[in-house]
Amino acid sequence: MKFIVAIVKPHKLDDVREALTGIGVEGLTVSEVKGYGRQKGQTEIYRGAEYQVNFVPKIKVEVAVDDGLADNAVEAIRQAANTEKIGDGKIFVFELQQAVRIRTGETGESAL
Amino acid sequence: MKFIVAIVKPHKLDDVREALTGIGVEGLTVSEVKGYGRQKGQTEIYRGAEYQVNFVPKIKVEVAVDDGLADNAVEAIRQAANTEKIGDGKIFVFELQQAVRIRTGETGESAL
Amino acid sequence: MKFIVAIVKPHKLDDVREALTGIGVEGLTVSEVKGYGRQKGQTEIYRGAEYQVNFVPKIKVEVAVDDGLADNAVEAIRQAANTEKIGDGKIFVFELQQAVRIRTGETGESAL
Amino acid sequence: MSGADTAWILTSTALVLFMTLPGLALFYGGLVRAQNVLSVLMNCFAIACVISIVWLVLAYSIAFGDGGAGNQWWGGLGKWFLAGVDVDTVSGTIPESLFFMFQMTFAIITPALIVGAYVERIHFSFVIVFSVIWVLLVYAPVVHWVWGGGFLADKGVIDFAGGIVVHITAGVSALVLAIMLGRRRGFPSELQAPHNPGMTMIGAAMLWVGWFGFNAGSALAADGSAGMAMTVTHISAATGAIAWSVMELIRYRKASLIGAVTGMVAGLATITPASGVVGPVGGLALGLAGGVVCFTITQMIKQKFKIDDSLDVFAVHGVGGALGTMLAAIFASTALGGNGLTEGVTIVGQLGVQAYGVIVGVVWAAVITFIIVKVIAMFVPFRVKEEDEVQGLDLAMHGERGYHTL
Amino acid sequence: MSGADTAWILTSTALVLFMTLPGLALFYGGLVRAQNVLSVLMNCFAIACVISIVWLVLAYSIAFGDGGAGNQWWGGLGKWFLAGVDVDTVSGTIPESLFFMFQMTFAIITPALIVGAYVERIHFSFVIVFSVIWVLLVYAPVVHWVWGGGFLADKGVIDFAGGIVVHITAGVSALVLAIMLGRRRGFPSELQAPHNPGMTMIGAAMLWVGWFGFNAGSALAADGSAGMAMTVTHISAATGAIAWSVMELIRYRKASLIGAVTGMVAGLATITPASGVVGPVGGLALGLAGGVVCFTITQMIKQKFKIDDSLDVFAVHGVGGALGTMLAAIFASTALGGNGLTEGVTIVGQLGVQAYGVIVGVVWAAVITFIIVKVIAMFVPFRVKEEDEVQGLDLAMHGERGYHTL
Amino acid sequence: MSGADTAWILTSTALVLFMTLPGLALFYGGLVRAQNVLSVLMNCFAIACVISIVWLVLAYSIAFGDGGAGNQWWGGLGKWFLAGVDVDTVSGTIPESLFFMFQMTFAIITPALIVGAYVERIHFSFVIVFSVIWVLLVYAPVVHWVWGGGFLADKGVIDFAGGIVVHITAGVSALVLAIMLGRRRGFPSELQAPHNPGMTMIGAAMLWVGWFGFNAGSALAADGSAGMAMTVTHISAATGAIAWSVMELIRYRKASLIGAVTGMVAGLATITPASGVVGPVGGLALGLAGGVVCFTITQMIKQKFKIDDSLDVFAVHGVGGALGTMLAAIFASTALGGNGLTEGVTIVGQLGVQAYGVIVGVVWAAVITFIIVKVIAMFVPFRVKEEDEVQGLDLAMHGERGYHTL
Ligand SMILES: Nc1ncnc2c1ncn2[C@@H]1O[C@H](COP(=O)(O)OP(=O)(O)O)[C@@H](O)[C@H]1O
Ligand SMILES: Nc1ncnc2c1ncn2[C@@H]1O[C@H](COP(=O)(O)OP(=O)(O)O)[C@@H](O)[C@H]1O
Ligand SMILES: Nc1ncnc2c1ncn2[C@@H]1O[C@H](COP(=O)(O)OP(=O)(O)O)[C@@H](O)[C@H]1O
Repeated sequence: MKFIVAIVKPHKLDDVREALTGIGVEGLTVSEVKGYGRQKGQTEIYRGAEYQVNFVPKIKVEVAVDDGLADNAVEAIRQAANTEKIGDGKIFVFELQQAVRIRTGETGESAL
Repeated sequence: MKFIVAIVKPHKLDDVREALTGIGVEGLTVSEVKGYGRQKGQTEIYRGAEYQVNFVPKIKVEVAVDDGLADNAVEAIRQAANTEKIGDGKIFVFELQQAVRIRTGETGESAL
Repeated sequence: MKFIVAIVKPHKLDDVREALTGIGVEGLTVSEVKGYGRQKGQTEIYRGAEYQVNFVPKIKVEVAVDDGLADNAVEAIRQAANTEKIGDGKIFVFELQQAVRIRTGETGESAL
Repeated sequence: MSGADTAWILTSTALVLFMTLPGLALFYGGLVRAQNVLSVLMNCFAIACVISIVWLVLAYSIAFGDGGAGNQWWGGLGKWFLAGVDVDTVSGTIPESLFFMFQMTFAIITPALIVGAYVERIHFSFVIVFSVIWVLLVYAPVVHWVWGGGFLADKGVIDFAGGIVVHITAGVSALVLAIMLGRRRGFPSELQAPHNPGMTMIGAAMLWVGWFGFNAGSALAADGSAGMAMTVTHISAATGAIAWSVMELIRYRKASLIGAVTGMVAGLATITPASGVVGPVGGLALGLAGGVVCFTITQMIKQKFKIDDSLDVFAVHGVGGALGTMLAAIFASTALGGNGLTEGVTIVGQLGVQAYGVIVGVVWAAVITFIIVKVIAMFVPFRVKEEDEVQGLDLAMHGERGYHTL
Repeated sequence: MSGADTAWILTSTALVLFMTLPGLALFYGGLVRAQNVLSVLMNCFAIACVISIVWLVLAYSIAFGDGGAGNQWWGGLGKWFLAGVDVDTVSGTIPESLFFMFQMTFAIITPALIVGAYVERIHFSFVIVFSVIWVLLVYAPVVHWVWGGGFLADKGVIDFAGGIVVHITAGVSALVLAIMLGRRRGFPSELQAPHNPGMTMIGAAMLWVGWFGFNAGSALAADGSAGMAMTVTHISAATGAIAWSVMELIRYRKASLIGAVTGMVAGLATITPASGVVGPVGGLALGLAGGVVCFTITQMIKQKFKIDDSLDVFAVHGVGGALGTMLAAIFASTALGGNGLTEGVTIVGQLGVQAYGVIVGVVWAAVITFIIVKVIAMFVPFRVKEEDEVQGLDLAMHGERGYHTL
Repeated sequence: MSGADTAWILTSTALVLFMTLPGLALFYGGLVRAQNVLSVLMNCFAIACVISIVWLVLAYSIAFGDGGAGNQWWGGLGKWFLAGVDVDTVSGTIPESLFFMFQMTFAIITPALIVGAYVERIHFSFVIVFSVIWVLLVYAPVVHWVWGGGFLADKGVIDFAGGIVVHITAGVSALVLAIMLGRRRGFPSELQAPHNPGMTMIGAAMLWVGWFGFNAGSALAADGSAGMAMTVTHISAATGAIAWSVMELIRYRKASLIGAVTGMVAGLATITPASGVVGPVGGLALGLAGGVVCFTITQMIKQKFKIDDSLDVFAVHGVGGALGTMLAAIFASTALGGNGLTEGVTIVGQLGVQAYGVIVGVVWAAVITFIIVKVIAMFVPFRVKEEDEVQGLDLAMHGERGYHTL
C-alpha cells in the first residue's frame, strides 16, 4: 500500500476530494497547515508597521491507497489541485507497511 | 523502529493516550484533523439553508516506537479507540529510519 | 529522498526555518500539534479547580530533502531547536518514495 | 427644552450608534468566512465614519433643513455644516445638536445594513463611494419626505421609527445591488458555513438592546410613548425569534441559534414603523407576521430566485419594513390595543396611504440605486478579482488577517 | 409622572436586558467546551424570548397585579396581556409600560442564571418548558410576596434589588436541578477547561455595567438613592473580585482571570438585596464577605459534595444572595454608614425577618423546582443521549458549530 | 438637584465604565499574541477593581476634597471613605455619590490606558502596585489642579474632559515606563502580528460609544452643552479614523481595520480637552490633526526611536491629548464656531495658559513615574523571566490559556 500526502491550496480541497472519490478512494484525512516555499506570503500592515508573513495557509490531504491505485491517485490530485501558479503545492508518496480499521480490526488493503 | 499514525474519534483521545502509556510508550504527538469516509458529517442549518458537512472532526495520534513494541501499540490503540461504530478510524504503520532527541542528540531507539 | 518530521517548541520555529533555508532547503510545511512526553503541561486553575494539562503546544515541521542534504538538515534542525531543556522535541526521518510538484508535474528531487 | 427628554435622547443616540458599532458589524461578521470577517467589520466601521461627515456637510440639511418652496422634496442646503446651530439651538424639547446626532446614527446604520448584500466579493472602494452617494440621493431625501415635512408626511404616512425610511430603502437597494454584483463563487450549493455563529449572536443581542434607543428614542421624549414603544419593540423581537425557530423546527427538526436571532431581527424590522402606534397585542402580531413571512421569503430568494443577497437584507429588512408599515395601519386601531388613527381616518384609508408610502420608497430606492451603481462602476472597481475572492478580502483589501494562531 | 425618572428607567431597562443578552450568555458561554458554546448562548437567548411572552401573558399579572383578597399570595390574572395599561398609565413616577418592561428584564435574567447548572448535557426542549413553568410557579409568586405587596413585604423584608427574589430562587433551583440531572461525563476529574476565558470576561464586564441598571434602577428614580446604590454596587463588585483573587493567590499562588470575574459576580449578587440600604463601607464589607464565602462554598460543592452545578450558580448566586440578604440588616444601620432601619426596628429584629424571607425563598424554590422537574421529565426529554453529550450540544441540538475554520 | 442631569450622569457613568470593561480591555487584547490575551484583560480588570477601592479610600479626597490652605495643591484627606457623603449630599445638580462614581470611572480608565505600554512582558504584581501608587501620586493631584480648584484651574486652563488629566498623564507615563521596562523579545523586526483584530475593533467600537459618556457626561448636565460635546466628539472620532486610513492608503496602498480604529482613538483623545468649547468645525479640525499627527508619531517612536511603547499609548494618547489641549484655545473662538473664550482672554493668551498646563502635566507625570518605578522595582518583580515571556503571560502569570480547542 502507498500513503500519499498532498499539500494543496485551501480552495482546491473540494476539487481534490472529488477527484479522489472519482477514482474510487473511499476515505481521506485533511488538516490545516502553513507552507513556506517559493510563494511568498502577503505583507500585513498593523499600526503602520509592516509584517512580512512567511507562511501561507495550505491544506494537507493524506490518503492511503492500494498499490494499484497509487499512480492514479497522484495524477488525480495533481490535476485537481493545479492552477499553474506558484504555490500549488507538492505530493509526497510513502510506502505504507500496515493499515488497520479500528472498528473491525481488518488489516491491509481491506482496511482502506 | 516503527511510526504509527492513528486517526481516532476526538473523545477517544484520552483513552488512547492511557492505553499507550500503559504499555510503556513515553511520548506521542497529536493534532486536530478532519476526516472523510463512510461516516458522514451532520447536516448544519443556517438561515434555512442546509449545509452538508463532508468532513468530521478527528484526532491524529502519531507515535514512534521500537520494533518490538509496534504490534502491542497498534493493538492498544485499536482497543482503546474502538466504539464499534462507523468512523472509528484507522491505524497506519510506517517504517521509521531514524529518530533524534533534539535536547541530547541521542539517536535511534534511545531517542524515543 | 528523505522526509524529515521535526516536533519542536513553538518559539523555535523561526530559528528552524532559518537554519534550513541556510543550508539550501527551499520549502517546508508546518502545523500546530500538541505533544505528550517527559515535559509536563502546566496546571491550569479555573474556579478554584485545578486542571492538569497533559498536552503541550508544539510545532511540527515537515520537510522533504535530497538524500545528500538529509544529514545536514537533521543537524541544522537539531541545533536550531535545542534549548537543552526537557521538551525540545524529536526529529523523525522517513524514506520518501516519490515527490511531485503540482504546478509543473516535475517529479523526484527536482520537485523539491 | 426638557432635561429629561434630553437625557433620554443622549442615551438613545449612544444606543443606536452601538447598534452599528459593534452590533451590526458583529452580526454580519459572524456569518461570513473567517477570511472575510475583518472586511465586514471594516465596511461597517468605514461607513460609520464617512457617513458622519456626509451627514454634517450636507445630508442633514437635505433631510431636515427648510427647503422653502421645494420643501415637499428636500430640505435645501441651508443647514450644511450645521450652519446656525449652536449650543443653545433647540429642536422640539431637545438641543438641535442632539437631534442632529440622534438622526445621524440612523443615517449610519441604514447604509450599513446594505453591507449584508455584498459581502465577500465587493471592492472596498466601491463600498465607500456607493454609501456616500446613496445617503445623499436615496436616504436623505426619503427622510425628508417622511420625517422632514415632505410630501409623504403631508399625506399622513405613519412611519414611527423608519420602516420606509430605513428598512425598505436599505432592503430594496440591497437586492438591486446584490443582483448587479452577482453571486459569490460557490453560491448556492458550495458555500462555507458561517464561521462564528456566536459572534453573530453577540451582534444580535446588541441590536436588540440598541433598538430600544432606535424605537423608544424615536418618541423624542422620556414619556409613556417611549415606554410603550419599548414594550412593543421587545415583544415583537421575542415573537419574531420564536416564530422563526418554530418554522425551522417544523422544516428541519432543529432550531438554530442563527435562525432565532434572524427571526429577532425580522421582528424588530417589522415593528419599527409601527412602534409608536400599536399596543402589546400589536407587538405580538407584528413579530409573528415578521418571523413567518421573512423566513419564507428568505428561502425563496435563495432557493427559487437564486439571488445572492448574501445575508438576507432584502428578505429581512425590506420585507419586514414593508410588512410593518402596512400592518401599522391595522394595529393602530384602538380595537386592537393601538393608540388609534387620526380622527376621521379609516383603516382602509390609512392602508392606502401606507401602500403609497411603501411604493414610493421601493421605487425610489430601486431606481436610484440602479443608476448610481451603473455610474460609480464606471470609475471605481466594483467586484474584486476572483483570486482575491478566493483568498478572502481581509488580506486582499486590508492587508490583515482575522485570526492569528501560529 | 417624572420625565427624569422615566429617562433613567428606560436606560436601566436596556442595561438589564444587556446583562442577559449578551452578558450572561457570554459569561457562561466561555466556560464550557467549544462544542457547547452555541447551546449555552441559545439557552439564554431562547429563555429571553419565551419569558418575555410569558411575562406579558400571565406572569406580570401574577407578580404585580392586584390579587384582591388573595393579594398576600399572588396578584391575580387581572393584568394579563397588560389589560388596562395604555400609553398614559402610570406606576409610581414612571409609565406602567416601562415598569412592566423593567421588571421583565429581571424575569428574563433569573431563569437564565439557572442555565449555569445544566449546561453541556440538558435537552433543549426541557430548558424551554422548565423555564416557562418555573417563572410562573416560582419566580412570579416570590416577586409578588416581596415586591408586589405580598406577605413578605408585609413582614418588612428588605430585598432592594432581588437577593431573595432573583439570586436565591435561581441559585437554589439550580442546585436542585443539577442534582436531579446528574453530573457531566468526566466530572469532576476529567473535565475540559473553559474554552474561552476571554469570552467569559467580556460577559462579566457587561454584567458589571448592566448591574448599575439592576441595582441603581431599582431605586425607580434618578436621585441620590440611585447614586448611592450605584456606588455600593460598584464597590462590592470590586471588593468581591479582589477577595476571590486573594483566596486564589493564597491557595494556588496565581490569580486567574476567571477567578477574578467570578468574585466580581459574587460581590454583585451579595450586594443586590442590600444596595438600597447600605453605605460605601457596607459595600466593602458585603463584597469581602461575598468573595470569601462564595469561593469557599464553590470548592465545597465540587470537591466535597461532588455536585455538578456546572457553573456554580448555587455557590455564587444562592449563597451570595442569602448572605447579602442577612447582612443588609446589619449594614443598614446608620452606625455602619447605612440609611438606617425602619423606626423602631432593631438589627436583631430585622435579622429575624430577613432569615424568614431567606427560608421562605429557599424552601419554595427547592420544593417547587423538584416537583416541576419530576413532572416535566415525564413528557419532555430531560438529558441528552450520551453520544450527543460527547459530540457536543451545538450540533446535536441546533445543527450548528461554534467555530468553522477549514 | 436635577433629576434630568442625574439621569444622564448615571448613564454616563455606566458608559465610561464600559469603556474600560470590556472596551479598552478588548481593544488592547486583540493586539497582542494569543498567549497574552488573558493577561491584558486581567490587567485592565484588576486595575478597575483596585483603583475603585483606592478612589474610595483616598484618591477621591485628594482630587476633590477641600484642601483648605493647601487647596492649590491637593484636596486633603477629609473625604476619605466618602466621609460626610450620604444619600442626600449634592454636588452641583447631582448627588455627590454619583459625582464620585462618575469621576471614579475616569480614575479607572487612566491607569488602564497605560497597560498598552507594558503588555507581554511585565510582572502582574508590578502592574497592581504601580497602578495604585500612580493614581495616588500622579493622577489624583493632577485632577485636583485642573478640576478640583487647584492652581491650574486658577490659571484658567481649559481641559473639558481630560486632555491633560487623562491622556497626557497616561501617555507620558506610558512612555517612561516602556523605556524603563525595555523592549519585547523580537521587537521591532520579529514581532507577531495582532492575534485578533476583530477583538480590537469590538473594543474600539465600545470606546467610541462610551466616549459619549466621557465627553458629553463631562457637561455634568443633560443640556445643549452635552449635545454639542457629543457632536464634536463624534465628528472628531470619524475624522481621525478617516485621516489615519488615508495616511495608510498613501503609504501602504491599503487601509487596515486596525489603522482605522487607531485613528478613531486618536481623534477621540484629541477632542477630549476641547469637547466643551469647540463647534462642529473644530471637531473636524481636531480629528484631522489628531489622525495625521498621531499616525506620524506612532511611526517615529517605533521606527526611529525604537521604543517599544507596545500599543502606542504615548503616540496616541499623550500626543493627541497635548495637541487637543493646545488646539482648544484656537477652535474655542467663535469665529471658528466655538463657544468663545472667557471675556477678555485672547487666543494667544489662552495658548500660553494651555502650554503651561501641558508642560506641568508632562513633567509631573514623567518625573513621578520615573521615581515610583525605580522605587517599586526594588520590592516587586518588574519584568517576567524570559521563558515566561516566550511561553506567554496567560499561563505564566494566571495559570490559564485564552483558547482551548483540543
Ligand atoms: N521541501 C519541501 N518539504 C515539505 N513541504 C514543501 C517543500 N517544498 C514546498 N513545500 C510545500 O509546498 C508548498 C508550495 O511550495 P512553493 O515552493 O511555494 O510552490 P510550488 O509548489 O509551486 O513549487 C509550500 O507552501 C510548502 O507547504
Ligand atoms: N484511505 C484513507 N486514507 C486516509 N485516511 C482515511 C482513509 N479512509 C479513512 N480515513 C480516515 O479514517 C476516518 C474513519 O473512516 P470511515 O470510513 O468514516 O469509518 P471506518 O473507520 O469505520 O471505516 C475518516 O474520517 C478518515 O479520517
Ligand atoms: N515516541 C514519540 N512519538 C511521537 N512523538 C513523540 C514521542 N516522544 C516524544 N514525542 C514528541 O516530542 C515532544 C517532546 O518530548 P518530551 O518527552 O517532552 O521531551 P524530550 O524531547 O526532551 O525528550 C513531545 O511533546 C511529543 O510531541
